[in-house]
Amino acid sequence: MTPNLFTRIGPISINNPTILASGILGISINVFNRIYESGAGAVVTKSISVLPSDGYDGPNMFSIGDQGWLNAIGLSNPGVDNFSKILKQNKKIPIVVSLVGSNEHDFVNMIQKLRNMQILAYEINLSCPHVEKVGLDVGDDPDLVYRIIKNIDSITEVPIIAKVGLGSTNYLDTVRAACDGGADAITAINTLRAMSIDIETMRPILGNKIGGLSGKPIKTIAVRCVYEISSKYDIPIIGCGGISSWQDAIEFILAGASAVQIGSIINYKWLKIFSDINDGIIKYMSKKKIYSIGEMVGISKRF
Amino acid sequence: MTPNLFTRIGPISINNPTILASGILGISINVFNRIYESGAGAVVTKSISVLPSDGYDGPNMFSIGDQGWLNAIGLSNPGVDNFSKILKQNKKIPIVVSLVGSNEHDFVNMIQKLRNMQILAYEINLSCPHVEKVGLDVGDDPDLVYRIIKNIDSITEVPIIAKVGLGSTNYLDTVRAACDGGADAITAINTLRAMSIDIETMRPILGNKIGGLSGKPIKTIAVRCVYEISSKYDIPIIGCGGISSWQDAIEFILAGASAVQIGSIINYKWLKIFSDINDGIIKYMSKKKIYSIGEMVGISKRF
Amino acid sequence: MEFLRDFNKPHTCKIEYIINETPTVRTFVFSDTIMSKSLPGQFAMVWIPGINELPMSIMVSNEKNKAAFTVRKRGINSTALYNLKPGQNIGVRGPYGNNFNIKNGNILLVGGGTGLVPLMRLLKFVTPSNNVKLIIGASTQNEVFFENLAKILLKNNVHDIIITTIDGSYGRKGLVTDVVSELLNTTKFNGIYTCGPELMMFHTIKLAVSKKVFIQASVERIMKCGIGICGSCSMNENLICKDGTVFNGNYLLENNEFGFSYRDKSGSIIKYTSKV
Amino acid sequence: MEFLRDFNKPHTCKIEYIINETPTVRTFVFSDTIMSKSLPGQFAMVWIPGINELPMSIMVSNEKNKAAFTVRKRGINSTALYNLKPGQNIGVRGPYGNNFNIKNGNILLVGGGTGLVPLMRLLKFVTPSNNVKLIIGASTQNEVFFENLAKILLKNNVHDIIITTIDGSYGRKGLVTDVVSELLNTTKFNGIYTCGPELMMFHTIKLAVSKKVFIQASVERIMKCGIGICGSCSMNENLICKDGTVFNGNYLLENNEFGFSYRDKSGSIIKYTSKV
Ligand SMILES: Cc1cc2nc3c(=O)[nH]c(=O)nc-3n(C[C@H](O)[C@H](O)[C@H](O)COP(=O)(O)OP(=O)(O)OC[C@H]3O[C@@H](n4cnc5c(N)ncnc54)[C@H](O)[C@@H]3O)c2cc1C
Ligand SMILES: Cc1cc2nc3c(=O)[nH]c(=O)nc-3n(C[C@H](O)[C@H](O)[C@H](O)COP(=O)(O)OP(=O)(O)OC[C@H]3O[C@@H](n4cnc5c(N)ncnc54)[C@H](O)[C@@H]3O)c2cc1C
Ligand SMILES: Cc1cc2nc3c(=O)[nH]c(=O)nc-3n(C[C@H](O)[C@H](O)[C@H](O)COP(=O)(O)O)c2cc1C
Ligand SMILES: Cc1cc2nc3c(=O)[nH]c(=O)nc-3n(C[C@H](O)[C@H](O)[C@H](O)COP(=O)(O)O)c2cc1C
Ligand code: FES
Ligand code: FES
Repeated sequence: MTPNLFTRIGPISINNPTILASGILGISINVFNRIYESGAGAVVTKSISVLPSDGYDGPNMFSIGDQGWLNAIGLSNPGVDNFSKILKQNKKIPIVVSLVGSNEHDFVNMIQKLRNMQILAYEINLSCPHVEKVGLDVGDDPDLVYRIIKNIDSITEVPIIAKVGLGSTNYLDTVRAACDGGADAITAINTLRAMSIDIETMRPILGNKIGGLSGKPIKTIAVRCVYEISSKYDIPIIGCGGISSWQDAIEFILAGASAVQIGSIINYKWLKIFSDINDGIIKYMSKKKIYSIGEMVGISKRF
Repeated sequence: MTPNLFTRIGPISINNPTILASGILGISINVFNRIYESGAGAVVTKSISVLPSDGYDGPNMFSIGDQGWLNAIGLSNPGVDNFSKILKQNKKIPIVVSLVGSNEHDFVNMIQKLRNMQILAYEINLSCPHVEKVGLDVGDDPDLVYRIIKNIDSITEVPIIAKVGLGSTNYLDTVRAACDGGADAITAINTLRAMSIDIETMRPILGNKIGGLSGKPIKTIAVRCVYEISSKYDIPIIGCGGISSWQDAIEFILAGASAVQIGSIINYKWLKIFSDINDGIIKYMSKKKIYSIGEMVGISKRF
Repeated sequence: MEFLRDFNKPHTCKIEYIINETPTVRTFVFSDTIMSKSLPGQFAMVWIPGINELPMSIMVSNEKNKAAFTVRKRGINSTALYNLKPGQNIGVRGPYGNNFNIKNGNILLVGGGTGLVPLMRLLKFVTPSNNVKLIIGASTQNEVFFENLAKILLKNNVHDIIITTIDGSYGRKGLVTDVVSELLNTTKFNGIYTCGPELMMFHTIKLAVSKKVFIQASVERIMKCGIGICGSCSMNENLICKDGTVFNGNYLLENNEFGFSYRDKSGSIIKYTSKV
Repeated sequence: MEFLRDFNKPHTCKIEYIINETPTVRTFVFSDTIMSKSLPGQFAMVWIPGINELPMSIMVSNEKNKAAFTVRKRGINSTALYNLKPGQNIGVRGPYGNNFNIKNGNILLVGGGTGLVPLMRLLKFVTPSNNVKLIIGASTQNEVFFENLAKILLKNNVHDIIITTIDGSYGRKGLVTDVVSELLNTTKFNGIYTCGPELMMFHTIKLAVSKKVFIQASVERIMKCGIGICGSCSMNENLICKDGTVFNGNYLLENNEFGFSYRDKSGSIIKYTSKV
């Protein structure tokens, strides 16, 4: 028997557990294809909203050192109508469409416009930490989360992933609301609210002043969330946050993730990161005599 | 005019804005003295509880790289009775006594035992993220926070600092409850709940599995919290989290902090960090023609 | 400790002096060892505090350890940059992107407007054995700039500087592509380098490729991160900030977005309206 | 890539083999280049997965790139370590702490129990010109260990190994300090190095200091972090993990905690009950 990278995230099956995270390089179908050919098991689109949005003024993203990043792109995206034209071209790529909105109507509206397209799953962004009335502002309201997921579930057969982050309520309540509403999986976590001030000009650097922290600095927090969710609820999890190597990917899987999303590290390691992680996982599995990703998921909880 | 490091945190005055953070080296009066002589403006003790506590089994602390640390000491401390004997020896050091407890009675009880000692302020730990029924479990309950601070305020003239962190409610509500209860200042933030799993043994590394993330990785989150608190409330703030240089200290001051606490970086830079930061601040002030710390506090909010 | 600087974090620099190039174009000079060493075609992300951050080609300075940006005022952001005074701060991160591959022998540079900036840096890297022809395109006489600078930079080279203006008020009347077309018939070029309005580049490339001449163009797209993360600069499968900005002409001609469409700030695809 | 390892994060190693030293003491050998190069007096934090983490002096191994820990079973933690089998994992971080300053000429080593561990590593660092006397203290015959190892490590040195047991079942009857006292009268030592029970060290130091002989001791305190952060190892103004574990004897005698009190896991001060 040889180890196999195939993984199942509830109803979603992919050939390997590395997924491009939302908002990373994610608006062009040709870029998605390139990333898929580089080895990603699936790709998630930039979060799409009902109307197009230009996002915030810059600086939109910069490094804080040690492979940590701040960003406040402001959910710029072409809007669902333009995006559906892009998506129509998809033939073969396992694309997860990330959606962002303020209430159940926004999501229902968008999903109706995306009918009959080649979509692996929807990822509902309940966690962008720096745009008002969407993202975390929604995630922080478990009742609203329940209504949104329930409504989406009632109009589509496409699997639903709820993406959670750390906001101003207990994110585990958001997870529960999503589960109750019918979510098929959870992605954890999004960026964490953060800021930097330039001491020379004495100003906040990001155009939006406050943004989201991603990359290495958030890894141990993200691992903790995956572990907590998988200890408390019986729902498949996609780990995300600061993954930069195959070792990190394994750590998330041992914590309880069935797959992982890769974001900011792409700046350093570029698209090779997907095959690097997959190769590393295979070697680890061989050494440990583990033959499927499923066997590894959540092993650390035994101890 | 020459720049001056003196700073006022509400009713608390100290000669320079660098303070030893709670839980760092903080149980021996002779160690406090050494840190004070190394240049700290004040020191905060390890959080003291009603009864002595051995804390958790190890590993209690380790590095996650890039000057980030996980710890789960478990609030080990000699208890208020033993600690009051240690504290009695204090003659000249500006000591802030950190207290941890589950309800108003615990705090009142401890403060009664610490009467007539040389204490600069009490810091109420509402934010340790990995011990049950104290710390964040208290901080996450704004009504309880209000009662605790109110009760303490009614029995002592010593200034009260509430130390907040990011838990499972909106920490800004905790700040408001502390302000309403009569707190004189806020320390923000404590460590963030996090974990690491060793992929070789497949086990969580910390004895307590989950612990607190400190050091560089949390800096941008802490700056954000200081900025948010100072934008929303009119209460002096002590910034804490990932400060490792004078530039970092300035960043917190520009965000709204009147002083800063120094924790994990002591492992790398040892006790020289206090005078290093103070020297750097003085040079910066000279260059910018700023003569008092007070002038700098919160400048970034103008933009 | 400049070498320890984080290339990906805005580094604050003071504007030292300003050169008025035309009524709408100014050059801002600042000291920065790292930027001063950037290669032709590379760009920086320039933070205009309180306003926005814009990608800018890194302009040469004739002083050591200095670099510059040459800015045309267009929208509010570039206008805010244009209006900065000496002593004010900008933040720079980078340099980013790849660079032109300068061939030996006869080379032709074709630039329009601020697209001339990377070509001026390229002139700093030519060797005395390069025979250089430079075409500067502008709409009208007082929008022509860098002519003198180019002369100085080319003082050790056999060279020819050709100006074209659309209204004929200075140099030749017409488009740069008219000149390119003629030159391609008379001279055998070892390399052509172009930067400027996309349709100008597109046309120039078509001319060069039809003659099988090596040509590179520096492509512009909306850039929000500059570091291959946000995707705002995507053009088909390419991320201009990471794969570019410099591409070979024949590769660009195979691309069904270059010359035809670009993405606005929301990422929506916008077709170029002018005819090519 | 071992050199890139984070010294402050537990690094997993497999126990390769185990040596039974006495009925309650075992040595666990593992491969680790970094630990194998540690200096005498340095310690590691040893993670016993699922149990706890303990400070342990780093024991020598006679094989290259290997190191060891020599453990006496005491409480549940050390007993769990004692009971590990070959092939099982431990995590190690470090090495931490300063080291003995080995003088030339006549040196005396005074060790009790697992306090002998840093002294065995010290023997690896003596030069052939060192004339070495080693006193091994134990309660009874079958608690004596490292005698043969010491002989091997000292094969190139003029040396003398003296065993004392409290019950007189092996070697001399009595305490190590009796021997120290005698030797100080007959021999002029250039340096004395001691590690073992605190009161044994305290007494030895008093003897040496009264004769103005250079002496160093390696001090033990509860250690939770090992890296100068948690404060659990404080002894007056010192943090043993960071300022020590090795201190000069005269410095220790000025300290009103050394030899008199220590802190338990809660940080409460506990007085030593035995008389010195
Ligand atoms: C790699 C790169 C290098 C660049 N180098 C330079 C440089 O050296 N100097 C410089 O001045 N600019 C340069 N730019 C363009 C610059 O980044 C801005 O796009 C430009 O300054 C307009 O910004 P704005 O926000 O003020 O205008 P916007 O508000 O974006 O637009 C205002 C008006 O200007 C038009 N406009 C915007 N961008 C362009 C453009 N590139 N060409 C023609 N019209 C445009 C818009 O269509 C609109 O009508 C570069 C861009 C890239 C991607
Ligand atoms: C720098 C340093 C180096 C050390 N090196 C070694 C070593 O090489 N080998 C080794 O076996 N231990 C060594 N120790 C001691 C070790 O870390 C543990 O303290 C010891 O193994 C007991 O741990 P426990 O948790 O099992 O016992 P505990 O549960 O802490 O205690 C159980 C019983 O043992 C007694 N006890 C605990 N520690 C000691 C001690 N140090 N001396 C005498 N009695 C004690 C307690 O008083 C108690 O009665 C070292 C300690 C330090 C600080
Ligand atoms: C520039 C940028 C844009 C992002 N945009 C989105 C988005 O539109 N929707 C979303 O759910 N997450 C978005 N994220 C969050 C990422 O998907 C991911 O959750 C986060 O960056 C943590 O992963 P990382 O540390 O691997 O980057 C964005 C992150 C970055 C850095
Ligand atoms: C080992 C350790 C122990 C700590 N113990 C306490 C404590 O007892 N009480 C408390 O309020 N904070 C405690 N903290 C949190 C610190 O005071 C500080 O808020 C945190 O470490 C962030 O600062 P830093 O990044 O500079 O370390 C502890 C932190 C560490 C690393
Ligand atoms: S500008 Fe963000 S990917 Fe190119
Ligand atoms: S063991 Fe933590 S300070 Fe020494």
